[in-house]
Amino acid sequence: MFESILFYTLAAFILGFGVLVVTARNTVHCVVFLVANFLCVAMIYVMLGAEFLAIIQVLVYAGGIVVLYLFVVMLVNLKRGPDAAPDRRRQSRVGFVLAAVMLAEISAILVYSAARPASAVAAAAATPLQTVGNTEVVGMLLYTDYLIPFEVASMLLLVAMIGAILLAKKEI
Amino acid sequence: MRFIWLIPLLPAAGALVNGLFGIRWFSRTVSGLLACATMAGALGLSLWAFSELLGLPADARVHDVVLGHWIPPMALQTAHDIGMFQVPWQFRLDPLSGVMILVVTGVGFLIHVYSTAYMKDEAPGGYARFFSYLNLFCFFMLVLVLGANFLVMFVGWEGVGLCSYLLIGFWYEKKSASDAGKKAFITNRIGDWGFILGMFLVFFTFGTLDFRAVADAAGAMPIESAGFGVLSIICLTLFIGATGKSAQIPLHVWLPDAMEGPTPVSALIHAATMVTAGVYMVARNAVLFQHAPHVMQIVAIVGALTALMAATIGLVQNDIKRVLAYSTVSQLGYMFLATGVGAFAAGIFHLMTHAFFKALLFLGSGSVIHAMAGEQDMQKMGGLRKYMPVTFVTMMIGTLAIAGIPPLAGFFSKDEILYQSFLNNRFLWLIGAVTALLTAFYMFRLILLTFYGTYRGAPWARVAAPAAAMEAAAHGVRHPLDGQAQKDDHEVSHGAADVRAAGHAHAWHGPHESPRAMTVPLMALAVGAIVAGFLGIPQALKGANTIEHFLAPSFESHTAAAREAGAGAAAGAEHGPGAAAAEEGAHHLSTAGELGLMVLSVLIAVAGVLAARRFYFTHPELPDRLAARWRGAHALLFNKYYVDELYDATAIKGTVAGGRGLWTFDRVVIDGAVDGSGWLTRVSAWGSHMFDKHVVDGLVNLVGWIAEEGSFFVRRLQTGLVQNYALLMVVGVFAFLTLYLVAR
Amino acid sequence: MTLFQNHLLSVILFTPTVGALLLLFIGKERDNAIRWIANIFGVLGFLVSLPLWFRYQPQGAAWQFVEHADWIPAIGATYFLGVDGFSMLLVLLTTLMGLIAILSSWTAITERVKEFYIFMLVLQTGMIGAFVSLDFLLFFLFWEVMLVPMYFLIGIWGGGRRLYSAIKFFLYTLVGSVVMLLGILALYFYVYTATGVYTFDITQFQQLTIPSNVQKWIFLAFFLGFAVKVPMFPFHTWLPDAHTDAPTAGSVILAAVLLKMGTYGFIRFSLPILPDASRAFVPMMIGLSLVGIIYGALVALAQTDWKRLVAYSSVSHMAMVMLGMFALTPVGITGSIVQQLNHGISTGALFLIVGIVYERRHTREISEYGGLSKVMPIYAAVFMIMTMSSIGLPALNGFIGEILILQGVYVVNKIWAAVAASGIVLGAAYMLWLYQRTMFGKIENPANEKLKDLNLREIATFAPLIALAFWIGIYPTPILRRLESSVTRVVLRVNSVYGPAMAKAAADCNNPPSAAAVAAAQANAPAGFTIEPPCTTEPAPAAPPRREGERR
Amino acid sequence: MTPITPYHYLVLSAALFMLGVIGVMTRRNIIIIFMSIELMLNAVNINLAAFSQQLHNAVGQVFAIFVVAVAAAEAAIGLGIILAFYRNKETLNIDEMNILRW
Amino acid sequence: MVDIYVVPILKIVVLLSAVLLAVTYLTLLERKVIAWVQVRLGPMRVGPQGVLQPIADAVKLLLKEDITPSRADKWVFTLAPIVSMVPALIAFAVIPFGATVSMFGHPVSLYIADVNVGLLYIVSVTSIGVYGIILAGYSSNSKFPLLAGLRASAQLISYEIAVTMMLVSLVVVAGTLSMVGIVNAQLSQGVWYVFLQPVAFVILFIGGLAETNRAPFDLPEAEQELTGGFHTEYSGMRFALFFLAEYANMIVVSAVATTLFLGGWLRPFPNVHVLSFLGFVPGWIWFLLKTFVFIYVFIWIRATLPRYRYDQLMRLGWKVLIPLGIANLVVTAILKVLL
Repeated sequence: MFESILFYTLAAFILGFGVLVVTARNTVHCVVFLVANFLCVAMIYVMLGAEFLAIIQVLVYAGGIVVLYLFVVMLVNLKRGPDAAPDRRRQSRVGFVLAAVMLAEISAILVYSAARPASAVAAAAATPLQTVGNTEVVGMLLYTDYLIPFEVASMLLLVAMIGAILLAKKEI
Repeated sequence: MRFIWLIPLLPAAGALVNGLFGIRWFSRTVSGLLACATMAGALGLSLWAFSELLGLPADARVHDVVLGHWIPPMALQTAHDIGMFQVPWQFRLDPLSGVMILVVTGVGFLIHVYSTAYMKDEAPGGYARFFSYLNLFCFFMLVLVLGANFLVMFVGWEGVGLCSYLLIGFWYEKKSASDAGKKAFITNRIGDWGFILGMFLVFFTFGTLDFRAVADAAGAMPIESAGFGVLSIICLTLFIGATGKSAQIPLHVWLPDAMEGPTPVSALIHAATMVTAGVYMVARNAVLFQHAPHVMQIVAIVGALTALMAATIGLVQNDIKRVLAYSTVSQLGYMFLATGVGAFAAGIFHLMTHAFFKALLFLGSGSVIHAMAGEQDMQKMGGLRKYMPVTFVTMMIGTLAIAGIPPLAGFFSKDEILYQSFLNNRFLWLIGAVTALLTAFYMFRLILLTFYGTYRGAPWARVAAPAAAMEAAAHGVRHPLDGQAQKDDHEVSHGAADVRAAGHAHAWHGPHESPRAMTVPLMALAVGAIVAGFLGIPQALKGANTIEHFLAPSFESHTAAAREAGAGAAAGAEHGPGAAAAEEGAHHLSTAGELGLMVLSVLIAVAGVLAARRFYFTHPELPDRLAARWRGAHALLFNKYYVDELYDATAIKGTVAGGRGLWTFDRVVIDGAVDGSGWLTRVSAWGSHMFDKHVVDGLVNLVGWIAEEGSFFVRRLQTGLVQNYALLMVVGVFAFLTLYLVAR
Repeated sequence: MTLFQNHLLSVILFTPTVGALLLLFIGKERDNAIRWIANIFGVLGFLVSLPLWFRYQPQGAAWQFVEHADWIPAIGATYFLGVDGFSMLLVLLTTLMGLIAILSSWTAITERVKEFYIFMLVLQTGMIGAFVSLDFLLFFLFWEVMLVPMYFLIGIWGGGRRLYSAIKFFLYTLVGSVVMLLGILALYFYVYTATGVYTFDITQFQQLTIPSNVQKWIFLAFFLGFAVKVPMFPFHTWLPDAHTDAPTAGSVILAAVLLKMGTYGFIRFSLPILPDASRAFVPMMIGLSLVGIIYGALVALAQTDWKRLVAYSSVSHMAMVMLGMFALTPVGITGSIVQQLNHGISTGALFLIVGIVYERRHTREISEYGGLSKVMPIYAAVFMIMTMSSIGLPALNGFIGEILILQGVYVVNKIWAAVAASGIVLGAAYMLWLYQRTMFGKIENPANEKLKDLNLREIATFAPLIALAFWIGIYPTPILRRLESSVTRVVLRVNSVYGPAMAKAAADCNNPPSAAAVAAAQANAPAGFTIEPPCTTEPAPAAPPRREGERR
Repeated sequence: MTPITPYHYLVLSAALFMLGVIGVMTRRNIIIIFMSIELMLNAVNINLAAFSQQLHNAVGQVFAIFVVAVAAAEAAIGLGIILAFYRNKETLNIDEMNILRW
Repeated sequence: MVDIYVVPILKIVVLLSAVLLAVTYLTLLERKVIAWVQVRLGPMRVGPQGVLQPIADAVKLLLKEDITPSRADKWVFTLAPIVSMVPALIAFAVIPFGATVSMFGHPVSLYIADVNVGLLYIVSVTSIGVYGIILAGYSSNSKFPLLAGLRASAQLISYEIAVTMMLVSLVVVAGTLSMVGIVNAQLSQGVWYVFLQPVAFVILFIGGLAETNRAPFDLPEAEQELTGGFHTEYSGMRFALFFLAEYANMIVVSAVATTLFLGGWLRPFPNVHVLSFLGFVPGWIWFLLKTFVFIYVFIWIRATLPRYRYDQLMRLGWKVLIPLGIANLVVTAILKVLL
C-alpha cells in the first residue's frame, strides 16, 4: 500500500520532470529539472533495495555530471536558444509521433506478457525481497568477477578526462 | 740480501714520484735530488748485498727472493709430459748479477749526478720527466739482471727497451729523435720475437723457465756437437734476441741513431748498461750455449764481424757521438766474440770495464758538446785542451783504456778476449786484432780532432744566443759533408735542440770547462777506468784473475750429475771448437806465449795511436787525400755500408706497401663483396617494388576505383545531421518492435 | 638483503634497465639531470656487480649465483642465470666499461641526450644478460637485445657515413645470429630426439655426446654467428666502419664488450658442446686467426684514420684471442680469456683516447695531429701507457695475455706461434708509428695549439683502466685463479691430453701442501710477503693484507 | 491497488526512455540533447536495478554503475566537444553541425 | 507503531530545532570570539552580554523586505536558498550523537538512522549543496553573483575530491561505511582514527574549511572582491537561509570529523580502563564537546588567517591535497594488506 503510493508518486514526479526537461525553454531550468528527476530516480533505487546505486546516482549524476552541464550552460550563456530557430525539416514531429507509438507498443508488449502465465521471471519475483543491493555485495562483485571491466572503466574515465582537457583548452 | 728486491724498487719509486708529481710540481733541484737519492740508495744496497755475497763460500753464492706468484701454475704439455706452467716474481743474486747490479747502480748513479748539471737548461717539467725516465730505466735494468727466470728477465728486457725509446725520443719535437726512438724499439722487438720463441722452447723442453733449473737440466744433456739439436735452436733464437738488444749484425742499425737522445742517456743506456743486456743474457745461459757449440761459433763470428764493421765505420764519422756509438757497437762485438769462444767471464769483464770507460767517454763528449753549445761535429772543434783541462784528461784516460794501453782497464779485458779467441780460432783473433788497431786509431782521431790542433769552430766573441742558434742550424745546411747525403741531418735538429738547452739561457761565451757536477763523475769514472782492470790481471802477469774465479759458478750447472756430465762432455769434446775446450785449452799455451800475445796487442794499439797522430796531427791533409783516392770505399764506410738504405728499401717499404695493398684488398675485395651482396639485395628489392607498384597495386587500385564510382548514389544518405541518423535508428527500432508485435 | 643474497645476478642485470626506465620520466630538455641519473646508474651498476668478485668461490661449484625460474614452460625455456669465473669477469668488465662509456659521454653527447643514455643503459642490460644466461633461448634474446641500441647509437650519434655503418653492422650481425639461431634450434631438436626433453639448458648441453657429423653442422652455424661478432678475418669489414663512425662511447662498448660476445660464444658453446667439431675445425680456425693477426696488423699500418687504425688493431688482437682459444690447451684458453679482458681494457681506452681529441677537434685524420705531447702531457702519458699495454709490454696487462696464448699455442705447433709472434712486432710498429705521428714532433697545425689537456672527469675515466692494466700485468693471480675451474671444464671436454694431469691438480688442491713446505717457502720470502699455497680461496680473511704497490 | 511488480518499473523505464528519445529527436540545443541522453541512460539503469532486485542478483547494479561511469565519460567528452564547437561557431544548434558528411 | 513512526518523527523535530537553535547561537559565538580575538567586546546591547542578539537578528531578517531583482530568474532565485539549506539539514540524519540510551523505558538510539552507506550519504548530500550556490549565482542575473557562483562551485568540487579520498582511506581502516560502525570500529580497535590517519585528518579539516567556504577559503563571498558573493542580491529571509546553511554546514563538518576521527561519542582513550571514570559523562556530551572544539577552531582560524588567492586555492587543492590524498590512500591500502 505504502509502497504503491510511493511508487506512483515517484513515477509521476520522474515522468513529470522528464517532460519538463524535454520541453523547458530555458536550459538552466532544464538542468534543474534534470537534477530533480535524478533525485527521484535515486529514490526509486532505494525502493529497489539498491542503496549504493542510489548514493552513486546522487553523488556522481546529480552532484557531478549535472554540475558539469550547468557549468557549460553558464559558460555558453546563449542569448537566443537554438530551439528558437525554425525547424526546417519538420523532423521533430515525426520523432514525437514515432516515440509515442513506440511507447505504446512497448507497453503493449509488457502488458501482454504480464497477462501471461507466470514465467521464470515472475516466479523469481514471487520470492520474498532480500536486501541484495547492499554495498558489500556490489563491492565484492566489482573487485572480483568484474575487476577487468572495472579497470577498463577507470581507464575510460582517465582517457575521457585527458580528452576533455585537450578539447577544452584554448591552445594546447 | 733479503732486501735485494728493494734495489730495483727504489728507482721505481723515484720514477713514480717524479712522473706523477714532479713533472707538474717539483723544481729542478727537488726532482734531481730525488732521482740521485734513489740511485744512491740502490747503490748502497747493492754494495751491501754484494759484500754479503762475498762473505759466503764460493759455491753457495746464490740467493733467491720470491715475491709471489706472477703466473700461477697451469697444466701445459711439454716435450715429455704434462708440466706446470708457472712463473714467480723471483729475484736472484749470484756473482753474475752481483757484478751487474754494481755496474748498473754505480754507473747509473754517476750519470744521474752528471745529468743534474747537463740537463739544467731543460724546463722543470722536462727535467723531472727526464729523471723519471732515467730512474725507470734503472729499475728495469735491475729487474733484468736480477730476474731469476726468463719471464722476469723479459720484463726488464722489454722495459729497458721502452725507456730507451722514451729517452731517445726525449726531445720529441725533433722528428729525427722520435724516428730514432721508434726505430730502436721496433728493431728491439724483432729481436724479442726471437727471444720469446726461445723462451717458449725452453719451457717446452725443460718444463720450467728458471735459469738455474734450466742450466741444471741442460747440463745433464749431451753437447750437440754433431748438429742442430733443440738446445741449438734455443740458443739461436735467444741470440736473435741478443742481437736486437746489443746491436749486433744484422740488427745493429738502431744504436747509432739512438745518439739523438741526450748524452747522459747515450752514456748510460747505449754504452754502459742496456746494450750489454744481450751479452749478459748469453752469459746467463752459458750452460745452454756451451751445449750448442755451433751456435757458439755463430755468436763468435757475428761478434767479430760486428766489431770489425763498426770499427771501420767509426773511422770516418765526424760526429763525436756517432764515433763513440760505433765504437760501442764494436766493443759489444768484442764481448760477443768473447762469449762465442766460451770466455764468458772475459766477456763480462770487458762489459764491466767497457761500462766505465765508455760511459766516461760519452760523458766527456757530452761535456765537450756542452762546452760547444751543442756542436757535435769534430771538424768544428779542435784545441779544446786548453779550455777544458779536466774533460781532456779524463777523456784521454778513457781513450787510452779503450785503446788497450796497459795498465788501464781496457787492456786487461780486451787482452783476455784476444787471448781466448786466439786459443779458439786464429782467424777470429785476427779480426779482433785488426779491430783493436782500428779502435786505437779512431779513438785517437777523436781526441786529436777535438782537443789538439787549432780551434775551428764558430767564433764566439760577438755571437749572441739567437745568432748562435742560427749558426748551429745553418751548419747542417752548409756542411753536407763531402756532398754525401747525411740523411735527416741530425746536426740541424740536434743543434736546434741542444742550443735551446745550452744557448737559450745565456749567451755563449766560447768553450769552457763544465761545472763541478759534471766533472766529478768524469773523474770518478776515470778512476774506474784505471783500476777496474786490476780485478782481472791474468795469471801470466802473476795476477789472480779474481773476476774469472768469482764469476765461474754462474756459468756452470749445479747438480752433481750435471757437473759430471758437463765435465765428461768437456773432456770428450776437447778437440772440438766447444766452449768448454777453451778453458782447458788455456793450459796449452805457455805463459811466454801468452805474454807474447800481450805485447803484440799493445804494439797494435800503439801502432793505431801513432797512425792517428800522423793522420790528424802531423799531417792533417792526409785523410782528405785518402778519401779522394778511395772515394768508393769512403762513401761505403761513411754511409755505414748502406745497411739502413737496404732495410728501408726492403723491409720497411715492403711492409708498408704490403699494408697498403692489403688495405686496398680489404676495401675493394672483401668489403666489395659485402657491399655487392647488399647491392644485389637492393636490385632485387627494386624489382619487387616495381612489380608491387604496377601490378599488385594496380589491381587493388582498380577495385578501389570501381567502389568509388559505384558509391556515388549511396552517399546521398549521408546528411551530416545527427538527428537524421537518430531518426533512422528509431525507425529501425520501431520496425523491429512492430515486427515483434506482429510476429508473436 | 635477500635480494642481494639470492638474486644478485638479476639485480645486476636489471639495474641499468631501472635506470633507463627512470630516464623515461625525465623531461628531455633537462640534460644535466639526465646525465647525472645515467651516471649514477652506471656507477650503481658497477657497484652491485662488485660482490660477484668477492663472493665467487674459485674452488666452488661450476655455476654460481644460480637463479632458476620458468619462462616459457611450453617449449622448455627457462629464466636460468648463473656465472662461472669466465663470465663473472666479463660481467665485471661490462659493468666497468659501461660506467666508463657513460662517464665519457658527458660533454661528447649534446643532442638527444635522453635517448642516448637510455640506449646505453638498455645495451648494458643486453650485454650482461648475454653473459649470465645459462638458457640458450634467453641468451639469444639478450644477444639480439644488444643489437638494436647499438644500431641506434651508431646511426644517430655517429659521424661520417654513420647510416651506412649502422646498417652494415646490423645486417652483418643479424645474418650471423640468424644462422646461429638455426644452430641453436638444430641442437634443441637434436636433444629432444635424443633425450625426449625439450630444453635450452646450456649446462645440460655441455654434457651431451653428439654425433660428430651433427656437431660439424652446428659448429658451422655457430661459427658464422660468433665469427661475425669477433670478428674473424673474412667477416671483419663491418668492424672498422662501425668503430669509425660510432660515437666514442659506442666504440668503447663495441670494442670492450660486444666483440667479446663472439669469443664468449666460442668458449661457452662451441668448445664444450661441440668438442669433436671443435677439434676437427682447429686448422681452419687457426688459419683464419693467423691470417687475421698479420692481416689486421698490416692493414692497420696503412690507415690514415686514427680510429680505423685502432679498429684494425682490434681485428688483429681478437684474432690472437681466437688463436689462443683454439690451441685447446689450458694455458692457451686462459690466455685467450685474459686477452679478452685486456683487449677490453686497452682498446677501450684507446677509443676513449681518440674520442678525447675527436671531441676537441672533430677530426680523426692522423695527419691533422702531431706534437700533441707539448700541449697535452697527461693525455700523452695515458696514451703511452695504453699503447704499451696494447702492444704487450711486460708488467702491463697485454703481455700476460699474449705470453699465455703464445706459450699455449707453441706447445701445440711451433710454426703457428712463430707466425703469431711476428704479429707482435707489427703491433709495435703501427702503434708506435701512430704515437709518433700524433704525439711527437712540432705542432704544425695551428688548430692544435690551444688544445686542452684532460680534465678531472676524463682522468677519472682512464684511472680505473690504467690501474687494471697494471694490476693484471703485475699480479694476475687472483684473476687466473678464478678462471681455473671454467678453463678446466672446457679443456676436459675438448682435449683428452689433459685429463689425468688436471685431475691430479684438483687432487693437489684437496691435499694442501704440508706446513713444512709452506714454511720453507716463507723462509725465502722477504718480510711482509706471504707465499700463498696453491689453490687457496682468497682473500683469506686472517692473512695480512697484501702490499700490492711494492711489487711493482 | 496491485502490488508493485517489476512490470511497473519496466513501464516507468520505458516511458522515461521514450521521453529521452523524444528529447533527442525534437530539441535542437545540443546540451539538451545530451541531457535527454542522460534520461535514457537513467531509464536503462532503472531497468537494471529492477531486474537486479527481481533476480536477487547484484550484477545488475554493477552494470548500472558501469553505465554511470560511461555516462560520466561521455558527458566530459561531449561537453568538451560542445565547448570547442561553440568557441568556433558561436552556436549550439545541432542542425549546424553537419559538416561530417561526404 | 510508536517505535516506527513516532520516535523518529520526534527525533527529527528535536534535532531540527536543536540544530536551528545552535546555528543561530553560532552566529553569536562567532561574533563574540572574533571580538575577543580582536580585543573587543562584541554584541553587548541585546540582553545580558548580548545573549539575545541572535533573536533580534532573526526578527530583523524576518521583517526585512524581501527583494527579488527584476530581471532575475524568479523561480530559481527562490529555489536556490532552499537547495542550500535542505542538504545541510538532512545530512544530520545519519550523524550519531551517542549510543543507544534508554529513555522512558524505550531504547532510543541517539541518531535518526544508521544507514549502511552513511558516509557516502553525507558526501552525496553535501554535493547537492553546491546547486544552491551556483543557482543563486546564476539566477540573480548579476555579474558578481555569477562569478562567485562559478568560483564557489569550482572550489567545492575540487576540494570534494580530496576530502572523499581521505574518507576512502578512513573507510579502508574502519572497514565500514556506516557512521555508527565507524565509531564502533574505533572502539574495538581502541584508538581514535586521528592517530591512525593524521594526514587524512589534516586534509579533511582543510577540505572542510574549503567546502564550507570558511576563511581562509572564503573566496565565493569575498566582500572585498565580489561585494558579498553569490548572495549579493539576496535579502531578508532568503538571505538568512544562506546564512543558516553555512553555519549548519559548519556543524555538519565538525560533527562528521568528530565521528570519523575523534571517536564520536566515545570518551578519550575508550579502552584504557584507568580512565573509565570519564564514562560518567554521557556520550552525547562528549560528542558535543568535541564538535564544539572543532567549531571553535573554525572561528579561530577565520579570525587569524588571511584569505587565499584564487589560483593558490586551486593549486593547493589539485596539486597538494589530491596527490597527498592519493598517496595516503595507497599507503593505507598497502599497510592494510600487509599488517
